[in-house]
Amino acid sequence: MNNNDKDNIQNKMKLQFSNRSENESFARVAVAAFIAPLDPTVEELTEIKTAVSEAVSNAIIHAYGENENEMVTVECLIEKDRRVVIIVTDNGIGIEDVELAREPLYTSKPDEERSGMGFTVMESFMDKLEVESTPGVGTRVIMIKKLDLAYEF
Amino acid sequence: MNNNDKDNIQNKMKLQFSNRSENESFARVAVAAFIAPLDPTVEELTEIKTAVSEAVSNAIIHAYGENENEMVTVECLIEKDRRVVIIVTDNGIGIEDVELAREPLYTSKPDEERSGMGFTVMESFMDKLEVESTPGVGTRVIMIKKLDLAYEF
Amino acid sequence: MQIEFEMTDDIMIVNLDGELDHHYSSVIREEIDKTIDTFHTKHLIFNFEKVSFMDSSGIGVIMGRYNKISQLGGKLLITGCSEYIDRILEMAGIYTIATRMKNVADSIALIEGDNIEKGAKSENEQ
Amino acid sequence: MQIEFEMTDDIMIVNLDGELDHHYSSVIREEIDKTIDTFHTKHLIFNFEKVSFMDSSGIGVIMGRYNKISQLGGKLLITGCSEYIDRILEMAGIYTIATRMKNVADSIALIEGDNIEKGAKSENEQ
Ligand SMILES: Nc1ncnc2c1ncn2[C@@H]1O[C@H](COP(=O)(O)OP(=O)(O)O)[C@@H](O)[C@H]1O
Ligand SMILES: Nc1ncnc2c1ncn2[C@@H]1O[C@H](COP(=O)(O)OP(=O)(O)O)[C@@H](O)[C@H]1O
Repeated sequence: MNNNDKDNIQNKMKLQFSNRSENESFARVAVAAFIAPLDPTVEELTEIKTAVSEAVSNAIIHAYGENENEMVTVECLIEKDRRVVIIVTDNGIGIEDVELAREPLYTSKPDEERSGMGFTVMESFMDKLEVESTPGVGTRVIMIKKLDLAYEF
Repeated sequence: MNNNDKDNIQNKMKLQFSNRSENESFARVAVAAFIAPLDPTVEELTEIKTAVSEAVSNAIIHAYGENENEMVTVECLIEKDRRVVIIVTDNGIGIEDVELAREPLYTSKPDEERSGMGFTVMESFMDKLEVESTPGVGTRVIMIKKLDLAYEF
Repeated sequence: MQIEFEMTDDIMIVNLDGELDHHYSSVIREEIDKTIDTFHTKHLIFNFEKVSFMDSSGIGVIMGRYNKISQLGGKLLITGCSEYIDRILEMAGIYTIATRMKNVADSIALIEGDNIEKGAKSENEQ
Repeated sequence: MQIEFEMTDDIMIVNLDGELDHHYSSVIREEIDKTIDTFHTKHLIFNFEKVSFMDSSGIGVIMGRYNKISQLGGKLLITGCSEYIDRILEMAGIYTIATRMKNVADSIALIEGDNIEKGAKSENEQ
């Protein structure tokens, strides 16, 4: 991150929590509360909460298996011009073939009734989705959404 | 923290955010969402949110002055037997005389209409309050509350 | 997330209430399957009217129930979705296997109308 | 946090709505002081009925307004507090400088009753 990026950032937070599925709802509520001062529309808020839920669930389901001692990280940056950047990171098993993983309906866990639509939902609900992953090291999902201008009365 | 403590912990999270007053509400919503699976009473939730608000406001007002580049940390541990531990940490100016600071109505900022009741409220709303502070290094506020048993139907 | 079942003949209405994510999906799944088995349900109506949040875990729940119900020759109907739950279901192609309905009453009518039609047909065939 | 003012003679009712913390307290403070000055308010009634959250920042807001109002010989009344806001105000001894009232109507009656009494008295003295 260069200095230029730093000047861009207006507010930021970083959240780390145990790898437990009950924290999925915690993560999306926390992100929603963090961006609340931007006064997002209900639609924007729902889209962001859904995308966060997808990325965090993936870390919990795929990255670490059932190991509850591991931690999931969610960062949120509010940049100039109402740009919201959300970064979800795990130090789990990683993804061998990111391109394949991002394909709609691809899942490595059909037996657990995963639909393979997680990345597709993130992509559709956010403006931009980047997935960086190294097998055995971990996965980082970066999502960006520019909020509409709030109406000032 | 020894191994015994570690086994006690059922769920934990760590939250870091910019030293901005709009994050006060974010911090208390996040803590409330984190402990929601314990099904606390409305009263317990209100008391915890108020205590978090006091500790976080103190970091923002007293520890760093107006420097928004600094970060405030809130940790929350859920331990066995519904014990909730909340730790608010800053790397700010610290407190010279903790005993004096904890006295009801003592404030170093009466001109900003601070009431000096922050620590008193934390103490009254939580079961236990510990304040560790080193001038020039920072302050750590540890608050503990044991939630009542939830009724199971 | 809360779940409530209503039975009408061989139709089961699944009323979901709250947030449907990965955390709750396994419980929801089990509850529905158990109830299908107990009541020998043929058709399933998912009522999403009170679902305030859903991510792609909901797709898996619906797909899995479709597989179960369709083996028994039953139908799967979905009603009460908010705009964005609809978008998620559409993305996954759920409406190619399940019918989207306006409300529960219409859903029941469709299934029972079908039954009558089929009955009439088989009568005609006699 | 939203704020709304109602005027009745020299009484100003401050209706607060939302969460009163350090972040909002400075705006709230300014708004109230500006409005007191503009309308030459003498008495102040704080209505907390719609305040869903308050921490000790609220104490500072009330204390500061008391200092301003009492210089003008006015009274400060507080109404509509939830149980735990009451606990915070009690801890700080706010009810030694302000009167806790059941509702806004009673608060106005108390202030106006005072005025009448005083008026009657001065008539007697003549
Ligand atoms: N954080 C992660 N760590 C390891 N593998 C992952 C992670 N996220 C996604 N994957 C892989 O990518 C696949 C596709 O993910 P996704 O589109 O979210 O669908 P689903 O979660 O329903 O399987 C997953 O099945 C999994 O194999
Ligand atoms: N995190 C902190 N860093 C530095 N000083 C602090 C911190 N928290 C509290 N203090 C000191 O302790 C005093 C009392 O705090 P408190 O009881 O919360 O009252 P208030 O915030 O209204 O002043 C403060 O006025 C300040 O001087």
